[in-house]
Amino acid sequence: MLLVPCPNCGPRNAGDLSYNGESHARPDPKTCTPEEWRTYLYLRDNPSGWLVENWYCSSGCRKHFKIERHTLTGELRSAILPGSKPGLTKGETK
Amino acid sequence: MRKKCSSISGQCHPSRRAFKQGQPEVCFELSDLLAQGGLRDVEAGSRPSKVELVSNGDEGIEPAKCGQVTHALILSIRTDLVLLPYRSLRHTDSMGKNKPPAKYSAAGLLWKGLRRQSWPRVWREPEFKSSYDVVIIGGGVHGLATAYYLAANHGITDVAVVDRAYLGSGGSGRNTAIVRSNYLTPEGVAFYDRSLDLYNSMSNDLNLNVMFSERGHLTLAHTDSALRTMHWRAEVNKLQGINSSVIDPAEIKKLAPSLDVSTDTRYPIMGALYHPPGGTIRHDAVVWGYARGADAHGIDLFQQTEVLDILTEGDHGSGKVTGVRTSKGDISTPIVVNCTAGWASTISSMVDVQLPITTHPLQAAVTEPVKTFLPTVVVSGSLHVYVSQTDRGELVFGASVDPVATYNMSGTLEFTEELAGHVLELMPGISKMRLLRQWAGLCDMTPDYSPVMGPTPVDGFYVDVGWGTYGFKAGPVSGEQMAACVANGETPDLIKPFELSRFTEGNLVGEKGAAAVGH
Amino acid sequence: MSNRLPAGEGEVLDRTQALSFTWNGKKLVGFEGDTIASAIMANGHHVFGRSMKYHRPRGGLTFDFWDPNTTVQVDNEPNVRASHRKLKAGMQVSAQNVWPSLKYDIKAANGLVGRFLTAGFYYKTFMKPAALWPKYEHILAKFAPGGEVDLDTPHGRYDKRYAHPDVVVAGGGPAGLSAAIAAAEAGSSVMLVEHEHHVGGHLLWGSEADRARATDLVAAAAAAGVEILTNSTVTGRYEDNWIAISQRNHPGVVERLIKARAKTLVVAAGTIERPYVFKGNDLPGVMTSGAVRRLINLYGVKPGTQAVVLSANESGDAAIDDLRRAGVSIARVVDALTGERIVAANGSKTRVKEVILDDGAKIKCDLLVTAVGWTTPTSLLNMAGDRPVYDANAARFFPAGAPDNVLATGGMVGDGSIEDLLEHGRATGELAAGRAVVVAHRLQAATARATAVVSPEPNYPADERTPLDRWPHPELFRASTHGIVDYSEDVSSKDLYSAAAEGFDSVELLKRFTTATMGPSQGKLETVNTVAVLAQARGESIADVGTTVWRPPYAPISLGALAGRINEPKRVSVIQPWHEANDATPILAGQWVRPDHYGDAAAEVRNTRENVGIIDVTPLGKLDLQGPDVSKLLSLLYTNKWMQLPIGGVRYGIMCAEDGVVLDDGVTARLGEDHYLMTTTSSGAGTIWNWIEMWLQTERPDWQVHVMPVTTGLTSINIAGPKSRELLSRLTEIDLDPKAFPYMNVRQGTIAGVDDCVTWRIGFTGELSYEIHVPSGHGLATWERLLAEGKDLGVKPFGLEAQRIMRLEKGHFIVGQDTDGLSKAPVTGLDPLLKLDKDDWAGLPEVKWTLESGDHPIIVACQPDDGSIVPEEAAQILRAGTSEIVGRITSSRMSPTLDRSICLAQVAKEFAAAGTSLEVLLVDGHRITATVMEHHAHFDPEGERLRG
Amino acid sequence: MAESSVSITHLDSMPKASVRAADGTAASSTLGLAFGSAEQRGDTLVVRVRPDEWYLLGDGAAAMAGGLDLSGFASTVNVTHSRHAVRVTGEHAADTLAKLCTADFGDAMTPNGAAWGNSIAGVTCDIVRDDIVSDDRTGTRSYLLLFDGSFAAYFLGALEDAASEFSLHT
Repeated sequence: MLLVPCPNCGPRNAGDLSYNGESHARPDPKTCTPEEWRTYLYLRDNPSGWLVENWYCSSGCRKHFKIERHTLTGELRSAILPGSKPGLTKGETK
Repeated sequence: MRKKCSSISGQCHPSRRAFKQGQPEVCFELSDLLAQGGLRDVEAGSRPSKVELVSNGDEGIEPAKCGQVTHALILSIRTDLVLLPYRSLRHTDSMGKNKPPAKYSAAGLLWKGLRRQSWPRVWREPEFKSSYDVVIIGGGVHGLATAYYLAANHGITDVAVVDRAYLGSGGSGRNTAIVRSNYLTPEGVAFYDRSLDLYNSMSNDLNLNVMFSERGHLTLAHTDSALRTMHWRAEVNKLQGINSSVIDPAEIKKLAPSLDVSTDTRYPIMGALYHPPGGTIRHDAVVWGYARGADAHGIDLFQQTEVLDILTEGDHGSGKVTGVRTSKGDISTPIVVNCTAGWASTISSMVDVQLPITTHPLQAAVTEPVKTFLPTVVVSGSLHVYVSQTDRGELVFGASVDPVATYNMSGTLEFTEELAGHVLELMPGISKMRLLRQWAGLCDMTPDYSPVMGPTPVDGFYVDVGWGTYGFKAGPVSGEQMAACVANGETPDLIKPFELSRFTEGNLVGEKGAAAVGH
Repeated sequence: MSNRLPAGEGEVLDRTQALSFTWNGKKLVGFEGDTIASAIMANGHHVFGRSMKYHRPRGGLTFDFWDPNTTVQVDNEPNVRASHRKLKAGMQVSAQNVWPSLKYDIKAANGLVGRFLTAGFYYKTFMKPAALWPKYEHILAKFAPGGEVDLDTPHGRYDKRYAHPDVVVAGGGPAGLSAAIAAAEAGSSVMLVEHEHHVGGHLLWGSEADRARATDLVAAAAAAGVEILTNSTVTGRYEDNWIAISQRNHPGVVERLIKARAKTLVVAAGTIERPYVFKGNDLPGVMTSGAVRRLINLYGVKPGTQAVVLSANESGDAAIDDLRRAGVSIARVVDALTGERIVAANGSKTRVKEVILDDGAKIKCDLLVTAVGWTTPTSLLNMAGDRPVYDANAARFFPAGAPDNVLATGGMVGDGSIEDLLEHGRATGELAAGRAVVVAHRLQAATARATAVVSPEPNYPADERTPLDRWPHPELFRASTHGIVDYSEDVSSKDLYSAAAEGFDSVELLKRFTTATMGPSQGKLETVNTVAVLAQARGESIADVGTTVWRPPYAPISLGALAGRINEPKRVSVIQPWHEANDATPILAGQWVRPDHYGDAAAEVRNTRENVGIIDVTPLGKLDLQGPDVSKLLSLLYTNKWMQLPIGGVRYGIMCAEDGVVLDDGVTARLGEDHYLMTTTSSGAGTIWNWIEMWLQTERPDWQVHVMPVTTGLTSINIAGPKSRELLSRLTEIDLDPKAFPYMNVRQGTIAGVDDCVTWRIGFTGELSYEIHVPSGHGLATWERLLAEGKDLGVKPFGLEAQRIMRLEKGHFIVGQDTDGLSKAPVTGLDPLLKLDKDDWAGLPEVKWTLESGDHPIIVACQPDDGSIVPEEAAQILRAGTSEIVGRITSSRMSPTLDRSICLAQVAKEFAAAGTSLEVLLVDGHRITATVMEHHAHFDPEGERLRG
Repeated sequence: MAESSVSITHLDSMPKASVRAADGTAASSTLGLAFGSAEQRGDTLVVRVRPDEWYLLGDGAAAMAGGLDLSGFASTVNVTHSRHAVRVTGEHAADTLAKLCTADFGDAMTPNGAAWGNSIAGVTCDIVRDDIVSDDRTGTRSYLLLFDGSFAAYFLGALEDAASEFSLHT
């Protein structure tokens, strides 16, 4: 099982966290077009490579954070709490 | 291309077409045998004395005298002797430019065995050309079926199928080979039912036994809300003429005696959606059947050929396809069909088409073989498990997709743990069976549990992607419809609901309704 | 006839302990320490079963775990590996895959039919007529290999544990032992896992000096604190060195799964001796050199009387010595190193009889021993990403490309003397320990702990091990004849040739088409021979053909061990013991177990409508919200407005996901200036908590709101019915006067002597009702007080079913039942709650566009015109006279209050107007009509009762 | 502790308060501690269980919570009835938990005084290692587990089942 580096709790089994997938900026609901909103809702880059994604440390510190993960190799580059600078924690790499 | 085809797709039986096109048709009847009281009554050792078969070389077998009833020989795997009366053999010389494939039959098997001959290649190793009318990316069931039907139904044969590995190396060879049509929405039901029809006649259509086993399909309900969804599906199914109904635990026990239907379990079995036409099929055989069929029509199949880029002219995301760059060289083509799973987003991103897809592994596992005891396919949505037993005696398990998006197919321990726990909830008596092998395939999940099919904003770039966990079931009909879509230049009604544009238009397909209701 | 040798020095038998067992019903005796196979062999039996396809008799081939031919049924357990499983007294052992019996002669059939049953034959036949395939299939299924499952087998005790060792060593041969000792001496915590019953590997069946060395190594490992697990297998290596270990000898359990997060994995799996492919290679009496060495030295079994030995290496030479010592006469040594070869073996139905050499000589024998080389079982390394590379000089594959935290040692990586292997193992153990220190340091540094010491990271040790030699070995895969490549799948080299000729000429296609390597040993014996035969067939080198990747598990593991103890979390309220004592019928709702009813739901409804009823609604999700920005949060998540809710007020709201689909609903009360209590649906409690945290942390990090789930902390009891005010007034000082405490209000105070209770006046059932939330330590007492105090009022408990009936009578929809995964908020028909003039709320754009288009189904109440018919939930609503679906019944019940059937339905908008007649298709196929009602509420639409 | 290799005690009436406080608030600096650690203060065990949340456990919990300066962004909730507490103690306490929980119970990763959240037997728990130090200064392993009380019957059953291979005392 993948070890996910929670910036607070350290590397934890992925099964102890919740996965929230690819990050997308939310358009302004008052002004956006249907196409913009539905791009936000449905369309995904889904790269076979580096991906910035959201995790929630649901059984530990209960913080949402982002990690940068390579979707093919499983390699991790960084874990970031919202609002903090990138590169906070180096993940274990294979 | 936009060629119009005179035949209405799906109306013309492939074997009839084959006959018209001057290819040999071989069939043999076993009704005599049945009239004798079935296989069990055939006496061991009652071998006929006379065999009349003549080979025409590498092209398969040809009887000496067309139409003459010739008897018969033994085909046995052990002590049961099976008589195969061999009759009504007809042969017309092949005049077409495509060399027909070797005809597979029991008699052929006997002939080859007697002569100690080997079979010819199942498909050619074609020369790489620099130009094709259509290039299909992905040598799985979808890509190969699309190629086959382009040729068989529309006469379009200048087609290349390219695959980065070997044919059937992706989801086609990694799924758990379950077929069914008891979906929730009318559009889903109509679509998969056509697929089931094609599967039913496939062994004959493709002259390759795909071992379709119509063994019935049970979807268990463990909660009242799940039971409600089963009723919903059954009602929609029945209106579409699909054999599908909700049955109670006593009936379930009769169909699958290994299931624990007692009420004091953590996940009591409260009922099930029973779908008798559902079953299993030999997935590799489907791949090989379409590959062989496509090859016979002159379509070129390239394995170990990776697509590096798709060449276009005009603006990004809205231009026009001009060709494909592969690891074996460039191909110029006006039409590219993306029939991949696990690489759908990557391929589409080459022409800047963004898809509503995230890619997740779906894991499967198989046990050591034991004598058969599970006659039906059993699915439990709440417990995320489906199981069937192959004719070889192995239990084949699948689960729901892993929650974390990844292209890594290495598989997890947790999958096997959860699987075993849940299977033993359902069938407590099999704790001593052992897991032999686990593997994973990639599933392209869409927000509405339905595929993305048809044209895209890029002229000439078609997609047949987003197949989630149900791609194998849909292989034949997808190929048939995508072929029609490409050949006729307009999206057939059967796949109209699955166009990419539905996402920006907000017209999602209702399969999500069932998936999101209850647990 | 006994094959048992006199007691030998290295044997693992305790000859003082005789064990009786049966073999195919015949009573036999073995010794403590025997495997089942060695005991059967010692009793003079050579045939263990028949092959899968051709039903050829099969004898033991390797007499270790991977033996493809000695799989048996033991009592109710199928597929027991008789060459590995220790004999126990009383075992009933029988051969598998024999029909009608082990001795039945099917020579005619296999001779006659074999050539027709080429690989993949079934793809080419049985197509016509289609109707007959099921019959063929039925017959084919009778040939399924494997034993029989007894479906009444009780679920034995299996277990699991987690572990966090510094180093896991897979394989307890000399190199593995040496690595484990070195790592432990360097300070690592080490688990050494050995597949067989004893550590020591091939030293155990070696010379006296070898055995003495094994004893010393075991003592050193114990002294260094190595945790030694025998009869255990590392079955998998997953992401980030997540190691699965199947332990089969833990006391008290059948099998145990250990899940270890190893900082370094050392793979010392040794090598597996390869069988040789030639005509007759599957005759009983043909076996590997390792097989005879184990039989003679470990189990005191004489494998034959007259032997031919084909030897290409020291293992074959050692086998010759062993055979001589055991009194087996050596008819001929075929020295492969000098170019001598065998061509074929002939035999009777149960035994090899003669061997034909390439010079034409025919040598009589009853034992043919082959020592033709080694397969490197790189399975665990493959799982770590290793792709082995073939070395033609050494005639085997070697690992290549494993990650830094996976190290291989021993025979897997080269050859050498025992000293060489021990030295390589030692260096590997030290390297593993050194790397583990760094990994441990990183783990500690990344985990915030006050007490964690974070010093500078130690240097990551480089791999400076001296590689082992690779000794030259002749490439011996197949003789000039064809023979069996995959014993368990009955696939011959001829099958592989013809499959390749047909175009199945890549390893993967070949495997799939022929099923070679797909059987119970998963290619441990077969894969390399398969690749070699394919290379021959293609006229290429093995290196060009490549290899196949071994998938987990390394060895089969029982479903029981994978499942372990079955722990499925279950939640109950503190009142549950009372419910159980009072014959409540339970219903499972997610993780919660709740009372569905107490015998008669309709009576519970009537009593509640006439008198007063109480229901335990503890599972209702409850979130304590505090902070200055709670009202903003509520406005963002609910579709309606919240900025003006007064203290003491309660409001109902609907939440949507961003796609506008209804996510949850519930009421929220304002308890204080910055303090609210939110309720969610029972099943939505966890989702909504996460939903709120997601919004607060990622989208609105500047908002100040604290969320605390208090679902379990507050026992929730709804008191409903015309006499509910009277009942509650007997337990509280709170002013319940309708003017002081009107509908949709909340009060805090003491109830039944318990402080800090929250009471709100709401009405899901449509009755005057109070929902009290009591600190749950007092929940049961309060429930009992209510029943006792209200006896004269006729108070009775009611369950979920009665509540569902009453809410349906009132026309309240249930999220997930009356709505589904595509139901956007306008489907509820509650347009006044959808405030499009707010700046933002979750799902706003989609809801707005849906309302604008007007194109959506809608929930309506309807009543069948024949009130005695209750259409099933899920019954479809059709356009009259057609089969076009225009809606469906989402909820339906017989109303005890109205004494007629009532429903909620989702219908297309054109059918939503009051008075519309709907055509409903019942499950039995009949069509009935129903009429759309003006209000959602079938009962008291004006709400006089709940507002009273 | 020879007579008792592992014991499981359900502390169902232990008072518990949760304090949420943002960095820089008075409550935060009063309670202090590093995230992931615990400290006994008088009759109250103070646990910084999340970066912005403390548990106050024991008879003094209410008084301590009541005495906090909640100015700024800080709040308290009485969780006596929400969160149940179980103490697992003894030589095999860690072995018992290691059958049900992915955490590393070794001294390096979770020393005495460590506190963290983890799932145990499928139930989300907050775990505090507070070893019992007896007179002879021999620490006995002890873990305080806090979890949602609705799981109590199931959870205790799972714990006792796991402990049964050792010498269990309840």
